[in-house]
Amino acid sequence: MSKENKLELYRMMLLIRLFEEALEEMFSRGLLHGTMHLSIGQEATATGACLALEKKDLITSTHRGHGHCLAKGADPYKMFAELLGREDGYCRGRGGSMHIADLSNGNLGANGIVAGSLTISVGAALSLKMQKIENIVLCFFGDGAVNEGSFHEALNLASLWDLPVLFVCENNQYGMSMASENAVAGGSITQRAESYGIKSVSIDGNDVEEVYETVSKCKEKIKSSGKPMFIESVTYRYRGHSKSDRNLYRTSDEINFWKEEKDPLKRFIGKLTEEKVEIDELKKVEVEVKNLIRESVKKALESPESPKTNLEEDSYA
Amino acid sequence: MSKENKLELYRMMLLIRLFEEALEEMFSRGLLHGTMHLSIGQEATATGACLALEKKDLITSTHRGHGHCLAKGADPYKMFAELLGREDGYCRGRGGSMHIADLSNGNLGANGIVAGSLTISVGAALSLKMQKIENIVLCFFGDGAVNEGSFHEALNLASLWDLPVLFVCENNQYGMSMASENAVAGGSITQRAESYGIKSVSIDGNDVEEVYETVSKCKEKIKSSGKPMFIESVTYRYRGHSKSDRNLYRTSDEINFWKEEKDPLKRFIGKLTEEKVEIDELKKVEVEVKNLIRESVKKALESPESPKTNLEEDSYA
Amino acid sequence: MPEMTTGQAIKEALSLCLDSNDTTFIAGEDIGVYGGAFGVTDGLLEKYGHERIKDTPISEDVIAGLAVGAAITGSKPIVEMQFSDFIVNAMDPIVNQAAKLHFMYGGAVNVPMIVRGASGAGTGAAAQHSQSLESWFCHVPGLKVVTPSNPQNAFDLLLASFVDPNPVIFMEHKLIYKLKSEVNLGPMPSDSSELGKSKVIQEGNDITVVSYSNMVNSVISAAKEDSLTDYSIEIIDLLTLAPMDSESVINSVEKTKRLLVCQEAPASSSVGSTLISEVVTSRAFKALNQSPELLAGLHSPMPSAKHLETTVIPQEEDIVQKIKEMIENEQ
Amino acid sequence: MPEMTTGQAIKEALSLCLDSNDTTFIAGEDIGVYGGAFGVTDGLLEKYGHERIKDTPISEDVIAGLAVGAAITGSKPIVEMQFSDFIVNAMDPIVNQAAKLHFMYGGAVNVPMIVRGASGAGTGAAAQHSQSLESWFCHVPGLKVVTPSNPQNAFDLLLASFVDPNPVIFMEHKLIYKLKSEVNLGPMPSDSSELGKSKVIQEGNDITVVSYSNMVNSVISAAKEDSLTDYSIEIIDLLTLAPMDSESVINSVEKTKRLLVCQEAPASSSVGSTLISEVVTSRAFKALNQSPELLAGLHSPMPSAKHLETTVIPQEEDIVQKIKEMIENEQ
Ligand SMILES: Cc1ncc(C[n+]2csc(CCOP(=O)(O)OP(=O)(O)O)c2C)c(N)n1
Ligand SMILES: Cc1ncc(C[n+]2csc(CCOP(=O)(O)OP(=O)(O)O)c2C)c(N)n1
Ligand SMILES: [Mg+2]
Ligand SMILES: [Mg+2]
Repeated sequence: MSKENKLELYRMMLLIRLFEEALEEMFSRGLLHGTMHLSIGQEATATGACLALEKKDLITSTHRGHGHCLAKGADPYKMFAELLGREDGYCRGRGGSMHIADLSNGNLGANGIVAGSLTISVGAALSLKMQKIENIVLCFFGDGAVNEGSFHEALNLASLWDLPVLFVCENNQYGMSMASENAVAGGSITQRAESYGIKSVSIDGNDVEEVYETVSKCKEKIKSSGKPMFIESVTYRYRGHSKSDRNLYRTSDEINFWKEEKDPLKRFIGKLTEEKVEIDELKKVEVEVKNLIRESVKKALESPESPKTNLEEDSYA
Repeated sequence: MSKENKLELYRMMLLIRLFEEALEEMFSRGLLHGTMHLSIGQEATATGACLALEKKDLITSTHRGHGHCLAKGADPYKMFAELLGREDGYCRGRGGSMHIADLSNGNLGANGIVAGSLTISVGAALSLKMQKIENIVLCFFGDGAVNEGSFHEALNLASLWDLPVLFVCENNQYGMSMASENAVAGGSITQRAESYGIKSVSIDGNDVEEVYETVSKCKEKIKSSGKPMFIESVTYRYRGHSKSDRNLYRTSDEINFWKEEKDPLKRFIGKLTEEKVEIDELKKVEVEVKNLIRESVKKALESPESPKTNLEEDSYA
Repeated sequence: MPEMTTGQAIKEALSLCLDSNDTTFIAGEDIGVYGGAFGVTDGLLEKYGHERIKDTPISEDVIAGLAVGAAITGSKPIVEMQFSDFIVNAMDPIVNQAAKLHFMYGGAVNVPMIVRGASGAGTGAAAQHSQSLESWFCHVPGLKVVTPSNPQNAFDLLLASFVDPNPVIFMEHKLIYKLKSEVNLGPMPSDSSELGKSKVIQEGNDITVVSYSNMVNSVISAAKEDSLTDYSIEIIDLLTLAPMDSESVINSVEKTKRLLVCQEAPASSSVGSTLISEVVTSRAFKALNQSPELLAGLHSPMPSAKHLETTVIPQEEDIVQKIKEMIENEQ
Repeated sequence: MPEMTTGQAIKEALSLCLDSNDTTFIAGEDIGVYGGAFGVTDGLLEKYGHERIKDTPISEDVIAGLAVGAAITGSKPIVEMQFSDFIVNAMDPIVNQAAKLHFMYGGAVNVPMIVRGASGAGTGAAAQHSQSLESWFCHVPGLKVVTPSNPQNAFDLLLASFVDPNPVIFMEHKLIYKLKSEVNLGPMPSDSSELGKSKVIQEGNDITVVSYSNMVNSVISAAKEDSLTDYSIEIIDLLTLAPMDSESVINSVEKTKRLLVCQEAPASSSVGSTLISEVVTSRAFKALNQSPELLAGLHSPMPSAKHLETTVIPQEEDIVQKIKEMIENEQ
């Protein structure tokens, strides 16, 4: 991987981190209506996965989707605007945090329903196949989604029909308060995927390069074999599930362990420094990203509210 | 197994076969409203499984449930009456072929929804466990049900919570017109069950003794371990899926092969004869069963129609 | 014009859809070699092959979800729920996804898809295979709901649904499949303007009788009964339930001063209740010379026995009697 | 009497249910250590343990199916849909199983279970977390549907639902959870006769305003507005939607001659349309001195932005204005 490439991975992880920290701050200042789900700590998976894709590859995302969205190329300004209910928002204030889609960059949309995008990704992959478009659909979902009926039906069909889907399970070890090990009978998410005849691999989801390399390889394999594949990307969420979470289901030791020992950004900065990337270069990226966030927030706050159009008409195409 | 035991297995298989043949005839005479799903050819699974249970063990059944119902102890008269819409029918003419329940014998009911009884069986097993009743729930379903989301959610929970369910998949190799091998990605139903951490076994579902022995053993294991188990019972349906089936999805050679080489009744009669059970004894059973069917049909046809009560009131307990 | 059953007319429409758009496929259970549980897709597999006519495992959630994913990526899927009762297993993709994505994503995507299914009772299939669930979908903003009543309107409305850019729930009552008539197999329409239009089946001045789906056929027969020949009965077939053409009904009621609505589904939270509510909250309230009436299915699951099934569903004679009562009431 | 929020009142009722019946358990997502997404079950795990307070994986189909299986084998389950929107994933066990088994099996089984869920909008949770889907369940024979509006009736109605032998859909509007009032924590009732009874919140002679769930609270506030002090407004809270106490509304309308129904859900195939239909098809039709009105949510998915959300949901000022219009209209 070239240095530029690596700096791009760094830049994107940082962008996601700072984007969500900015959101947190806006929330605490009472600027945001509604809840939101932060992926702070999980940036490596979104970044590594999306940056390994081409623009025309598609993704489907989840309630915890800011990272996927940014990594697939979204404009942070339009995302902030969306969360603030502004006209320039991706959904003109109709979707909010859980429902940002960015079709121009191949993001078919976040989804508030756990496992809601799994069957959608299968349909999108069928479109690609029927239309002979040589791209793939990358479907993000959490460890909690693995126990929904939709997961089962989607994997079964994707495998039967040889559809170009890359299933990426972001196993952050909890579905809200439930530890994945208490929710997934049998204990292995990849073995479950294998039982549908889908090749599966489990990776360190906090190692952005490992994610990038694995997704790159899977993408090529899917294109050549025409068959779906499955990645379990093990990671960790630092923040509560959503804004109402008191974190009673886990220890602060556990959280701190991940923050200190396994943080994807820290680890990658360490690696880049080891590889003799100049501090200045990293600093330059940081300044650029901070500016981008600051400018985006400012512009979003100043942008006009989404007008009260005829919402009944807006409900139909 | 004692001879009496074996004769009981024989008697039950014959009862199921003749019951359904009688239904077929009634249908062709225009006496029945609605459709029905015949299990002719599959008698060994229902018989072996239910006769291995105690009366207080529970079963849940399917759209193809006449066999399960009879084997769990139902009165053929009341079943005929049900199909004819008579007051003495198990459901007073409200349920028909697909919805016969017989609580007094532990049959929680047939179900018109594919995989509809899987989650119900899990709940029933939880009742047993919470109420400290030492029985099991045997959940029948077809190979087609294996691809429904409910299957996934039910097996996951039964395994997580250590519930006393014996899942019995009657793999008659087709879900309506779809060959099981084209519907079950990965190709193995038992492997799928194993992926939830549920011990699974595949057996010859047309060998009534094998079914009986396997279910007996599983029942004991479930009682001692408290964990669910899974049996795939491979069998074959001779008749069309329902009355509208033209059998275009399979060859008559295939059907004839199963009828001639693998018929559960023929095979068991052969075995009993080998084991020197007297032809006369078998004949005696046959006469008894034929009489029972004849009398039951006659009585059912003569029994009063289910009265037009206030159906809106009947909708609530 | 060729004579054909509704089932065949739907098949002709499906063929036209498949011919007109390469990205169109049909997916569902037993729709291929089996030809569909009601024979509607019989022969399509031979004509279009496995790439376009896609048998699925028994898994309604992914059947519908598949359609959503295909629709937002430029395809025009048509999927089948073998009995519309099984749509209970596909409510998330239909209600939380298909219906909402266009609005929720600020107009960035369209979700042009059709979910077809066999609905209604009358065949003794009992409670889990006989429901008329169309009202649920009328309650969901973002969906269109269509219920044909005969071969011609089934053909026309399926094509209109196909060219509509929204998700359409297309409910085919089982008992209309075998109805036979001449059908004008017109070309693919250029837009979906046929959706949302009710049809006056018969003009009249004494009463407006509104219905939809197979119940329309009972109303038509009822109106021909000897005991009603003296009366001038206006019959309206709603055809599309969402959006509902209440305006035409309101106009009709202003003329006839009486309104009877007939449906197979139970009354509570239903199409019929909605129509009555829309009429009485409109200018037509003043025109009504008596209380409107709703003749609906009983609030009961569908029993299997024939004599009980007919107790639950309004029958021709019930309609006749109700019309008589209403007209004679105030004359 | 202790003062408490609706959330706490529901918890008290749940405790009483758990105390009164050993076979009762609560199952759902994050109801244990997390205490429920809205804190309703907070503390129950500590009190009753894992055998009775059962956290499930995210799998709504089996959560509801589990309840059905438990209910028909002598248990009294209470299960939670974290947001009632997720009930879309549990429609088969609720609609095809729970609602129908008693009837379908000829009365041989009862299905005493409660499905609770947080419904409604107002928190900016957007289209997939803000629906008011109660109308669907009113359309399904065999189900009862209950929608409390404050701490006291939430407590009372949950207990009544618990002793009812039928499956009950119990929809708790998110915005009522934090409403606070004194609550009379009465004992477990001996029967469920409280279900099916509406309540007159305020008597009046000029207009009958009917509502349910959180919208009742908007109506109560609206009626206190200065511009309405001259009018005598009768306010009715339906409380139970199935069976619906239309009779009381009909009596009220005979007195007031005017009917306004207010709800958050969209109008089509809804509770409000049904009520209006039931009133106008009754003897009260003659009493009405003007067309009844339905103030309902827009026919649109719920937007996330606050200013758009309030556009979709009828607001206090909309109710005030409508009441004024209706009363002044014909005076
Ligand atoms: C069908 C459905 N059930 C429940 C929820 C509520 N909910 C939202 S996110 C969540 C946890 C999801 O866990 P996981 O899939 O692991 O994703 P994570 O939040 O960890 O990213 C739950 C229970 C939902 N949105 N949709
Ligand atoms: C949810 C649902 N989907 C579809 C059907 C229609 N249907 C009834 S039986 C059947 C085939 C079931 O196959 P399988 O489970 O293998 O049982 P078998 O009929 O072979 O005994 C189908 C598709 C249904 N009843 N329920
Ligand atoms: Mg997770
Ligand atoms: Mg089968």
